Amino acid sequence: MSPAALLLVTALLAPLAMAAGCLSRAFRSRVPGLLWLAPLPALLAALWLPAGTAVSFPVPFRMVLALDQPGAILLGGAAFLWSAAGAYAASYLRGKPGLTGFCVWWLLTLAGSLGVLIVADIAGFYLLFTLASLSAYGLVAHEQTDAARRAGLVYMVLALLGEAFLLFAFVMLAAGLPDPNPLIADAVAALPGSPMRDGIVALLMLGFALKMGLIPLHVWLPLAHPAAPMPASAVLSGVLVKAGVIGLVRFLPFEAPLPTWGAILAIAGILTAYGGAALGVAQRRPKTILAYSTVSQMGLVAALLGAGLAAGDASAAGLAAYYGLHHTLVKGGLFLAVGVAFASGGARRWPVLLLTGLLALSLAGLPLTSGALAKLAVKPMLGYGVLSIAVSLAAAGSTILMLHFIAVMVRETADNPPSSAPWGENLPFLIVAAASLLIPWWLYPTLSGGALASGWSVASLWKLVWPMMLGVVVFMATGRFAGLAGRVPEGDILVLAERQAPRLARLPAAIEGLDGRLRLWPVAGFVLLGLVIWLGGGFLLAA
Amino acid sequence: MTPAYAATPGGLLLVLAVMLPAAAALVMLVLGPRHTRVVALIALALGVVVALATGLQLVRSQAALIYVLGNWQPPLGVALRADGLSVMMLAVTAVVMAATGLFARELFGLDLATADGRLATSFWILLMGLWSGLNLVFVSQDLFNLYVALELLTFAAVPLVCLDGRGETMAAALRYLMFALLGSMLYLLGAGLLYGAYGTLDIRLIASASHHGPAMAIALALMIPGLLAKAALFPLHLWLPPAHAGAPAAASAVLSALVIKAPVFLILRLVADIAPPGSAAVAGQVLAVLGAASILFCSVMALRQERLKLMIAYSTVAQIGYLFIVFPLAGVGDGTTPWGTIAWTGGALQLTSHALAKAAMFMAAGIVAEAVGHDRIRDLGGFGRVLPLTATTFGLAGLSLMGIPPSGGFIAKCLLLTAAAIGGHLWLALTILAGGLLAGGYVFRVMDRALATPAQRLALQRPIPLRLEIIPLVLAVLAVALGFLPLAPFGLLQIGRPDIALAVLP
Amino acid sequence: MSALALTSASLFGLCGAALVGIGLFGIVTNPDLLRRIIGFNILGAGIFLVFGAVARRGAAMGLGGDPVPQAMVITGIVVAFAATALAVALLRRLASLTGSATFDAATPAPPPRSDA
Amino acid sequence: MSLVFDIALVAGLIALALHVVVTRDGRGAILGFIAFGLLLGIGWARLASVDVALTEAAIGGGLTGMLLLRAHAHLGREIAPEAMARGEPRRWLAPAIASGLVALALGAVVLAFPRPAPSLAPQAVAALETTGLGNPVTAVLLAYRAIDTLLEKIVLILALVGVWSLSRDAAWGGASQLRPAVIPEPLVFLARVLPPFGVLIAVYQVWVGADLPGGTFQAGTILAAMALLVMLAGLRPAPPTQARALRAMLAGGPALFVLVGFLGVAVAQGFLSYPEAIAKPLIVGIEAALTLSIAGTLALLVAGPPDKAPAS
Repeated sequence: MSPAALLLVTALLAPLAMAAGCLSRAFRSRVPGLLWLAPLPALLAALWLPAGTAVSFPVPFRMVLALDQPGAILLGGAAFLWSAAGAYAASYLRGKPGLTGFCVWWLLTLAGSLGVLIVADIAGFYLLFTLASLSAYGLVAHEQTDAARRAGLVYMVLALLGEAFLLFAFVMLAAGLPDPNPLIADAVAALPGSPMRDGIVALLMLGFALKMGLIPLHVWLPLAHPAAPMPASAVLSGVLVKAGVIGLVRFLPFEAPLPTWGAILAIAGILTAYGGAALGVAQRRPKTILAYSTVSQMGLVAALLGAGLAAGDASAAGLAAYYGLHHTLVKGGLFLAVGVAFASGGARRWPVLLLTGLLALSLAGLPLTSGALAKLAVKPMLGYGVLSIAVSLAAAGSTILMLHFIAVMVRETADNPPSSAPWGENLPFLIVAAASLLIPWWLYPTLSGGALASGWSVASLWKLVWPMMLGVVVFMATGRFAGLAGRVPEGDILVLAERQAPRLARLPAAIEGLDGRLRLWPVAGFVLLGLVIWLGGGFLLAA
Repeated sequence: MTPAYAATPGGLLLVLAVMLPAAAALVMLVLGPRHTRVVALIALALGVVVALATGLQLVRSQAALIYVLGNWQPPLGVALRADGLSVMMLAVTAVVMAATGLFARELFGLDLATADGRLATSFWILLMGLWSGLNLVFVSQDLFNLYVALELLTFAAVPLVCLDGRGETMAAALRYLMFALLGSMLYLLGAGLLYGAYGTLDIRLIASASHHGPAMAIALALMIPGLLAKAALFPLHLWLPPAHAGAPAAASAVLSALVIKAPVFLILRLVADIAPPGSAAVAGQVLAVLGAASILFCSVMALRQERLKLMIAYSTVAQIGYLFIVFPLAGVGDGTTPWGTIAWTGGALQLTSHALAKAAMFMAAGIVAEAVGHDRIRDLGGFGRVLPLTATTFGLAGLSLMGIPPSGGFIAKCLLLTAAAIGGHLWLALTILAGGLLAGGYVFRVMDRALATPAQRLALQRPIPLRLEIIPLVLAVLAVALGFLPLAPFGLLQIGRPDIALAVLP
Repeated sequence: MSALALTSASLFGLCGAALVGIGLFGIVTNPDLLRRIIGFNILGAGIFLVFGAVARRGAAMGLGGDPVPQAMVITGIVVAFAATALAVALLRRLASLTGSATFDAATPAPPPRSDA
Repeated sequence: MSLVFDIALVAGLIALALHVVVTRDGRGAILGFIAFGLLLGIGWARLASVDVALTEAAIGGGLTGMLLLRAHAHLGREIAPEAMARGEPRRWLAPAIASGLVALALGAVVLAFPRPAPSLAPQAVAALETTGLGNPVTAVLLAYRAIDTLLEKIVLILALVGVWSLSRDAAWGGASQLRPAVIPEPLVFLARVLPPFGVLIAVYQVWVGADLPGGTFQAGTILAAMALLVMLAGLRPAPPTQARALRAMLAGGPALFVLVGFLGVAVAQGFLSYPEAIAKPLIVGIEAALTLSIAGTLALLVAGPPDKAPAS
């Protein structure tokens, strides 16, 4: 096995090996301090390995790993955030109960979420996707509060639903091919000609949209992300939703345009971008606002991919990954920032809030930040029509949401006692923040195809600035949405659905009642005779 | 006339598979309680060797094993025959039996005062009876001989249900006995009609008959529901939940993992081997409808159970449903040979992985009940912290039931779904998916309790030795390891099948 | 002889069919468990009579009937007796333990007690 | 003439069965059932199946009747009258229609059986000489389909183990209490007089069973009835179930059967085949051992679970 292949395999196996190591008592006590090491092989792989590196596992493990450009971009960002958040977690959770369990779930989620970015065969993808989804439950429900338990339940139900969508889609994808476990690329190449094409695409979109949190499948996200401990929220919101992005990137046939499906995805994305922002400004907890911001941002990625699918433009994949990288680092940084800011007071508070504000506005596309680069890079893909304007307006929404977030942060931290977060938390936060501001510059030329200088033109800047100004004006004009905050419960439409729950709960109760009747002897005996007669009639008719 | 059966090398292994446990039961009866366990363990070891040898012989000869008892050719005599599917069933049975035996040895060993008592001694003898009956069901070719095999199963299984001697389990056992008897009677009646029409009860001889009258239709219409009653498929599952939930853990494991598979296996024989194509198609449709209803209905019921063992028992009824939706998926009755299809393989894998996972789960539940003193799911918060291995067992077995990769259950579900997608059976595909979701729900309910950190640590009523916890864990790991099998039809399952399929065709 | 034997065989076959119906009806509807057990025996008698009719129809070679189904009936009668004995023993134990002879009202068993 | 008799017999059987199923009187139903069993024995004789007729009369009427009567008395003692008299309305119409339909379908099939009827009688007779037997039913039971008989013996033993397992933990291994509180004089008289004849008849049955109707099951049933009579009359207590000799007797028949079966692998043509020269002695020997086992098993099945603690 070549060194490159070995590194790729290590990227997947290292966290799993660490999780297995937790069986040993001696290792268990040291594992929290080592969490930051687990994603490093993946980070190295993302940095050093050329796109196209591939490795097949020996029989009976059917799995093929391969690195390509979008995968490498997302892998690098994700591994970086995992590492920083791991270091943060070691400090944040020190001495709290259930730490070992948390570490095991952390490592398993890590392995799954990174593996999904580099796996190339369908069964392997489903395996790692499932690993990430199910293990993340341990992170969501870790706090064991009522809210965490409810979030965990909702998360689990919807995650399993998403799994079901995907499983059926994958099975139909693979059904027409000779190899029972084809490479994703081969299966997708055959997709446009498949008789079950529309069903497959619909199920794929449903499954991955659930993971990305597109409205109305987003209900779990604003519950689950804030419920987790701070570092876990960072990776859930920063990395795990990208499993949906990479899913769409890998499984949608960008080579062959599907205008209808592209349009559907784009519209769903735009609506999500607006909806996420609108619902977010009605929230008052910083983590929940960030979660809604994730919903909104994933809507933009979906719109981008939808545009690419409609046009049959394969470069959408790389651009979506680039936008995803930006979001990974910024959103991860913001969640860490919330933790650090809550622990900072006095003189330490303002530098932290300033950096937080910068990150927040980067998400809205503040010039010179990664957000600006990301938005500039994707502009050509969106064209210059309605979609482009719609996305720009979404940036206005982001601005409003982020201003709301900053305002809430300032208010919430106002009474902090003068203190400072430990360096174990400050340092990861600073590193992520710095990386989020710097790394996108480095990748911009390869992805956008244009030189960095093209981003400096007045026209480009104007494109970025007018939505932000619009957002600022609206924010000012409506008085900071003071009246709105708290109006919409976390999980919005889920709460409405839950009000209908008693009605829904009647079905299982009815089933239980029916079961009780069926299990009465005279009824069961009669049913048996009925079956005899039914089958006898059927056989006689068939003969 | 050339004889229908020619004995093959290794055919005597089939006799051994049936007679060894039966002989062991006799020896136990004579030697008395003090030696029962030793005899049982020796028989278990020998039985596993026989199953292994049978498998090797089958693979080596690539043909079905045949034995003609007393050298009396059917129709006058009785023949034993083991094709790929039978051998797979023999092997699964041996594995689960061996694990159950070891588990029971440890479980009964917890309490030295009762290790040689009524419960343990009866358990061992009945277990041997069960094993003999199961093996006979899988290899016999004669419908009346199969009736005797079914009765062996019933008479061994019913007392197992009420071994703990409480009134509720007596009621459960009585209900089980009566419904199972009703099933056997219908089966026997059908067999009588077949004899009247064909003058033989040999499966192959009946299958090779060219003309089928109304006797065949009515006989099948009696036998299949009769067997369904024994398999506890919805809506005939009245007896199963209390019976399997009330039995001692080791007994529940065998009952749920193996015993209800025997009638399913016979239904398969009837529908796929004997029934004329038209009837087979009708039966396939009806069975699939019932199977799908079973999956959905009983999964919801499992979700609503308060007690762990009842939940697992309802899950058994739900999982049995998957075996019945195989019929239309494999194209039984539409004139093609189903043996090579992925649905067929998926069904076999579902059967195997469910047997392993369910046995592991019942044993795990037994450990929990033994350790905590109850099995109310609500009050089990944090059992994962005091019984980490058992919680792991439960989780791994749960993966297989839910069909989450990597596990045998996942591959089975994948194959069935693929068959449904290719065959255009959308409603079956949706049922499979919904069943997986609901299974996720009830497994999750328990795992949530296992992982919980209650304020007060769960109190153990008695220490649980590691050896006890290891056995179900091994079974659960096996169920997961099945997930590494290739996603393709097994060659093994086709051994000895095509000739019968041809005989059925006009 | 043969025509008469056939008629007689059919007659007992029909009697068997009727007994099967009566037995099934008793089993399904009778709430008294002991009576239900009797129903099983009537069902069994009907089934065996069908076998007997089949055997009688197969009379040949100087035999009054086909010996194979006759042998099956003997085996079946013994098994049916064993079933009756087991059912009766269970019923008696159930009555001693719970003071009632019914199982439909019984709710699922409460959790087993390891100390019992 | 004989057809008229048959019709009357069938009508009687159906009427009795209906009475047994619908009557409200529990004890009356059992007595009706015993009468039904005896009548059925005559029916079997009319079907030219003397072997079955003997078995049916002995087991179907006799032993089952005894079992049911004892159970009825026991339930009467254990169950409060108000628990018995639950006057729930019984839904009977739909089950009646369903049962009727099943019976009709069965009747139609019985009438539509193919002619000429398929029969194994010629083959059974043709193969008789290799077994040295004269009674084809015995040949089926102990040679052609010996596996059924052997496993059915295992079924009986499992049933017995199951019945024993229903005892209280303390009584396990002990003996059943069969002796009623008051023993009627005639019963004692019968118990003194009948057993020698019973044993004689049983031995005769086994002996002739090889060639004439009769055989191990019938003989076993008669022996079981004699043993029960003796125990019921209080002349002898039931043996403790843990007694080694008793268990050896119960397991002896099938064990010998299995041994001879495997002997066939070595010296004849496989499992459960007999060397032609000594086939008949082997079969009669197995029958003798089986008769004892069956007698013991049936008697103990009627006796029920042990309820006296074992002596040791």
